[in-house]
Amino acid sequence: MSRALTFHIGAIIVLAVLQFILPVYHSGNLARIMVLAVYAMGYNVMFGYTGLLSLGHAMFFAVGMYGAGLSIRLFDMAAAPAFGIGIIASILFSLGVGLLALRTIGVAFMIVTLMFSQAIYLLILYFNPLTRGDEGFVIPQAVRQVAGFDLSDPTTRYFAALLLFAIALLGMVWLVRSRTGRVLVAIRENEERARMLGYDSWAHKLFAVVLSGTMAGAAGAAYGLLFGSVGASFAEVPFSILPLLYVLLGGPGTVIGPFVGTLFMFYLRDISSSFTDAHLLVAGIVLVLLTMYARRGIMGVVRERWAKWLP
Amino acid sequence: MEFGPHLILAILEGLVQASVLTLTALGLSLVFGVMRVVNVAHGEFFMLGAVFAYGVANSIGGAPVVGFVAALIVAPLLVGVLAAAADWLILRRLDHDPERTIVATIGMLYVIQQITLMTYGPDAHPVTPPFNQRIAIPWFEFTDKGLEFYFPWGLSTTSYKLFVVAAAIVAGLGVWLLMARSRLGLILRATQLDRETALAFGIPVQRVYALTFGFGAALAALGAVLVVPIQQAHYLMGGDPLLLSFIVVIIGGLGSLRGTVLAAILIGMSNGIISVFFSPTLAKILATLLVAMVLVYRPQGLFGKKPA
Amino acid sequence: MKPEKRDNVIASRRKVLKGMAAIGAASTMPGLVPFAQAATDQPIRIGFQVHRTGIGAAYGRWYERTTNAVAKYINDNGGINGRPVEIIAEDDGTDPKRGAEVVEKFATQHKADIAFGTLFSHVVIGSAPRAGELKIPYFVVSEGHHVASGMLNRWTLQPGITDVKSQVQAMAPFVAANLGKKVTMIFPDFAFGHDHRDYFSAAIEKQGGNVIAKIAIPPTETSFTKYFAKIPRDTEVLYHVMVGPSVLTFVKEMGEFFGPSRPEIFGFIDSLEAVDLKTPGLEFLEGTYFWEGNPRYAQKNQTEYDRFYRAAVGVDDNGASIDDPRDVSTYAHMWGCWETLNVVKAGMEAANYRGPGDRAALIEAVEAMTDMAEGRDHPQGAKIFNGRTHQVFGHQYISRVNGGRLEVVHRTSIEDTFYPDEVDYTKMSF
Amino acid sequence: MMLEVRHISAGYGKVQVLHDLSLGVKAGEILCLLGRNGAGKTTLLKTIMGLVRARSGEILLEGVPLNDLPAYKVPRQGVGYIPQGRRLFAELTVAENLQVGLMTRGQGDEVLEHVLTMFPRLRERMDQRAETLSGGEQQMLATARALCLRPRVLLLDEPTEGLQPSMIAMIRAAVVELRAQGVAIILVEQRVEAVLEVADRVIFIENGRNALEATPDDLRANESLVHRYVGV
Amino acid sequence: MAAVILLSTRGLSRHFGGLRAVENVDFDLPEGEIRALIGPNGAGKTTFVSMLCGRIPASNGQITFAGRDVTRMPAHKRVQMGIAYTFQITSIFDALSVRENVELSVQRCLGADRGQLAAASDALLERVGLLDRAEQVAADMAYGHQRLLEIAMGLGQRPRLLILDEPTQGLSDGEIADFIRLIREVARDTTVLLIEHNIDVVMALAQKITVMNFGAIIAEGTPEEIHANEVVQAAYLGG
Repeated sequence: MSRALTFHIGAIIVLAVLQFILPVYHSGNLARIMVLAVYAMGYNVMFGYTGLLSLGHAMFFAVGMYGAGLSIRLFDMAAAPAFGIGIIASILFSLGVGLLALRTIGVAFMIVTLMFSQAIYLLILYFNPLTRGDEGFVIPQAVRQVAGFDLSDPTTRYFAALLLFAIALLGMVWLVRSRTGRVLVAIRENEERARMLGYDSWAHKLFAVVLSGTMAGAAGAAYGLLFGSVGASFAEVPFSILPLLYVLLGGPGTVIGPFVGTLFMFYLRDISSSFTDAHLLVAGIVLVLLTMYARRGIMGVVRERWAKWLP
Repeated sequence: MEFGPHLILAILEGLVQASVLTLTALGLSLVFGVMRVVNVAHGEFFMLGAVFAYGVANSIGGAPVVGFVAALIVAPLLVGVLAAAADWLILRRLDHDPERTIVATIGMLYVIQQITLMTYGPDAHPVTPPFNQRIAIPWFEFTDKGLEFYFPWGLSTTSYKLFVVAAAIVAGLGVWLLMARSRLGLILRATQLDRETALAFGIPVQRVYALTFGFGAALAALGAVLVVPIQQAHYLMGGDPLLLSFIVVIIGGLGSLRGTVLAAILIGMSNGIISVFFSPTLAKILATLLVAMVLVYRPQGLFGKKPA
Repeated sequence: MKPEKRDNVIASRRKVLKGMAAIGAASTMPGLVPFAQAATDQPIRIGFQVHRTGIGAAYGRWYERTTNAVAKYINDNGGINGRPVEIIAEDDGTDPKRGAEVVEKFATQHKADIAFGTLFSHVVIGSAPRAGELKIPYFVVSEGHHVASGMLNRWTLQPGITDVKSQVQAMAPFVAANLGKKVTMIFPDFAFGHDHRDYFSAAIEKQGGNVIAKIAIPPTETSFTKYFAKIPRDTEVLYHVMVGPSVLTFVKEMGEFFGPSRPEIFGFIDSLEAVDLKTPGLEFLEGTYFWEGNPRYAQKNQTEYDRFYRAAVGVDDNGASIDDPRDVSTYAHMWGCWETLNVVKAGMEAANYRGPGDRAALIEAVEAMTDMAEGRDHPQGAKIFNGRTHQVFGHQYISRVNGGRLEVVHRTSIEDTFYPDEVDYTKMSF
Repeated sequence: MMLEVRHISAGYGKVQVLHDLSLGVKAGEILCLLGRNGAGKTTLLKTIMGLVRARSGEILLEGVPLNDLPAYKVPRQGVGYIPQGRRLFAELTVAENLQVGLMTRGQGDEVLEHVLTMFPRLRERMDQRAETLSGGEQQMLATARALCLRPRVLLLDEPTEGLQPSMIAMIRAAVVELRAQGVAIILVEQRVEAVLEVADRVIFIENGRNALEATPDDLRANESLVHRYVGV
Repeated sequence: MAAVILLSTRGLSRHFGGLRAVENVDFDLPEGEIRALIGPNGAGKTTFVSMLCGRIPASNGQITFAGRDVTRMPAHKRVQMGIAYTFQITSIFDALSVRENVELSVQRCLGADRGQLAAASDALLERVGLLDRAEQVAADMAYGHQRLLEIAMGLGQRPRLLILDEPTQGLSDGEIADFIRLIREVARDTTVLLIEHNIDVVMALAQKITVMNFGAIIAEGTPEEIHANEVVQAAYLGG
């Protein structure tokens, strides 16, 4: 087993053990952080590995969340198939977005994703008889059961979040070492060159968008099922900025970085909120400083200085 | 309301919106054109303009017109200086790299918004308009006696709204004169066309950038000062102008001032007119999707010319 | 007379601030507050979910002021079961995501006894599931119909403020009888507005009237004249309700639109909450009507309780802050915080509440409540609580603008606000 | 020496293009730089202009260091630059392009007049956009624009590239006239023959280093030199 | 063997706005040959080979490779068919190590088996003399070494046709000698199309030379024929 694999499996084991050690408040937070980290990891597939900067990732999260939530609300589905519908919806939707948005590059790509995301947000508001618009809706506790496990139970929830997180994390370790993962990095570094090495850069970028969108959608569906509420605020522009912030802070193009970034930002806000309301000020300053002085993020620096083997 | 007066009213309202939007979008367009960067904090500079206008008008007191005129001068100036400083301290150090600039300006957006909340507070505050007479507009109908004029219910505007339109036209002309006729305009255009050659001819490009960034922000602030007597200054008011300016700049063709003005009028007017016929939320959805599709299929904008 | 009163209030306000700061340490400062007979001297910890930032911030500021005032009031009167009340405020950013996190934080980190105070309905809906799972009583002050609709859970209650459905339906008889039967409605295009649309349409039809146009305005809209143009010519009554930072623009443009010839206008004070009626451009409102949850202006027949409550929160006879007469309060809503905490106090005392272990008993005690008498604890008026739906019902006020002040012209009966139960939370398990 | 380059090293990012390169040019002298593509000639001119930062070494204009100045101040000292590919402000008119040159050192209309007498064709095209000019006219404009700042030193980067012979002759005449006026000129060229006609001295550059200095007569006498360093 | 035509173009043209960068070019390249393409700056050489490998689409005309019409085929498919291209301006993956660069070029043929990849890349690096720099970040290397890496990446694709755009630019004399040796070796099983300014290199390698000027082919022949050709001399010296 390689060092990289050992490290990431170790991280998952540590997280599993933490559930039994941490006070309930922090293990609750950690469950949330793991789900959000899957969202950020998905973002990292596009931004960190493939070099595609999206400003509208909340749309994927929301499609997953509403895909699952509406199946329950409108069609009385059970949690597991609803989760499946959320994922299928994310795959189809990200495929559509990819096919259109990838016709553009750079700043235009950023704005196209932003606009699509805004359209999704407005659609949720527009179809308020179905979605209950801005208020959103509750997924009743009774429905949130999978194979006899009650997802609203803190321990079950923690391990459900951990399961999703572990799949995503190990999947990423596998991906970045695979042929495809290396081509994604090649596209980020020099798309023209990658194309002239015979790689279909369009297909690879489309794959990155679909994978990224699906991971975000899975995170969204899981979030709804684990925490019981579905709302339009998950489709708003600021929620698209979060994964960017998480990934930039944690280290773009590193597997564990998005988790580290999510953890840091979450606690930065949580701790700062006890003495100031200005957590957005903190987030803003962090964003500016990161772009100015630390483009590699925390794990990027760790990799550069101490652990070159980190994927 | 009958169709005719309704349309006239929608057009009048659209004009006011288009006027403010033109100024705001011109600022964004100028910054994009000259510097090739997208300023996501543009809406916050708009908001700052409104908040400063409230601050100035409020601290001066006296007749509303005095406070308003002072705000008209001071607020854009202050905002411009702030923005130029932000460019100098932050964006310059990023080499104005387009993608990093976007991320940094997102950060600036949060910082500005939060500081405003902490100092100015969460409430919306109005600025008293210097004058505000209601002007009823007559309409006609054909009766047995021939053409007759009457004043339909609700068909009106106010003197201040007309002033906003006039002021925006004057300011727009001013920007055009500045760009087309002045030395400074020449410097801006030369920098826009070829940054390196401009540098080789003694143009201090970094300072020009700071100036442009400041000027762009000041234009947004000017739009905001004009609009606060109609709307109020509120710390979250920057979102819509940003999104609309984005739409306008993209439809008009990135960096093209003429396209920007055309698109601002189109979007401002249609915003008023479409909502006569459709659900306004639906209209917004369509507008957003239109922008995305324009970028996908016609990246040079509707009015932009095709790159060679 | 007045100046002295003012001085008093300022003095007491100072005491509030000092008191608030000191409450944590109150038990170690004997003599300051008489918490003599308490079984434990630990304070009752009230997690206060407050909109300090985001679109709800203007409301949140006044909710916080009222909450601090009621905490002082309770503490000055011996606390709850002899224990002082401590308010632990956390900003939720008017954001459902953060709202849920804040409730978790109250339950597991701050070890708060209850969570309390939320206004915006999407935050309530985002937070309530977590409150239910964490089994922490969640007292909301949001006037949304989501509690009584059965969407939430047994741990979520709204015992301090009447919900929108009640408010709206109670208005219809007055509107139909006094203003007209052909109504055009203007409302924000989101859930709150849709509640107005649906419940008022139904109620006015019962009165023989009808809604001839429903004009929805998208959230974040900043210019409104184009929507007014859709008001049909034969409208007898314009019914308006608007929220958000643009409310003043909304009302001003309404005035500019109608000019000298307006229909009857009936609005929810939400459209003018925290806005000074004397703002230039609002003169046209003279003679129009407003629903008020609690009359902003001290009325001629002001009750002793309202006088007391006003002074405690620091609001003058015009509904503005005593410190700054231009700072108009959200008077029609914020009293909900005052009354809710008093209900909590009554519930805790009835349940002989000692700590988190008695949370279910607290819920049951509140569910058992029915009549709440007008008094210092309930300055807005008497209430009837429905334990099955977790929703309280109370009097509603209709005021007319007269000389730039709102004068109450009608006070509905509590029965006017009743509607059939849609849920029975007491049948749900804890 | 009017302009002196001493032990300059420079490059882009992590790639170093110039290695310890030195040269000088006197007033009233034409110095030609020859070398293969990618040898570093254009980079050298850009480094003199401050557009590429020198990592070590000095650039002196009449003994005063230039390389500490921000790039925009270099032309203000009287260094004119005609970049490769002309780099006109395509959407500006001829007049505006010239105006940019005049602004650099605050020159007035008499300088413009003088420049226009050298290139009378431009006078007829003053309100035309630069991108609509023919190739030769564009090169005239690029030259005229640089002359508008009344340079003491003029840097020309492949001015005859893609031009027809009559135009080349005209550019050459202008360069010779400037030499007569005492301007120090550095000319980068590919066409050896063009070089031999006007150069006072020739320096070959190879891989960013000085390779050889020679006079035109040396080169005429020894064609293999040209062959070796230019590769034709 | 020389009779099999690997690549040919008919009427191939490319216009940029009004500029005719390449105009009506008919070109045949037999399998196994080393062909040099020379001509002054701006003659259209790079545009021409860019159309061959699909980096830019042709405005007009036809390209046939290994018997198939590839005119409309996307670049990556042509590369998969065996056309490898090395860029005129060094184009490598700056932030990756030298080995990763080469691995990317060989993994398309080999798949992602780590051991095989490493072996194949090391062999290639050995061949171009960069093995001792395998762990270095590509952008940190000297320009000459980057050019060699570029060539290694071209070879890593095991092409049938290797297009080299000014490969010796920036190389020292010693490196050029190594390069010539390398290409001779490669040419045993690969057809080579070489854009080159260094006449020594051209003379040393090319079996035939094609000369372009103003977007058209003005001469084609053996090195000796071209050396003697007055038209070519005129084009170069600009008479």
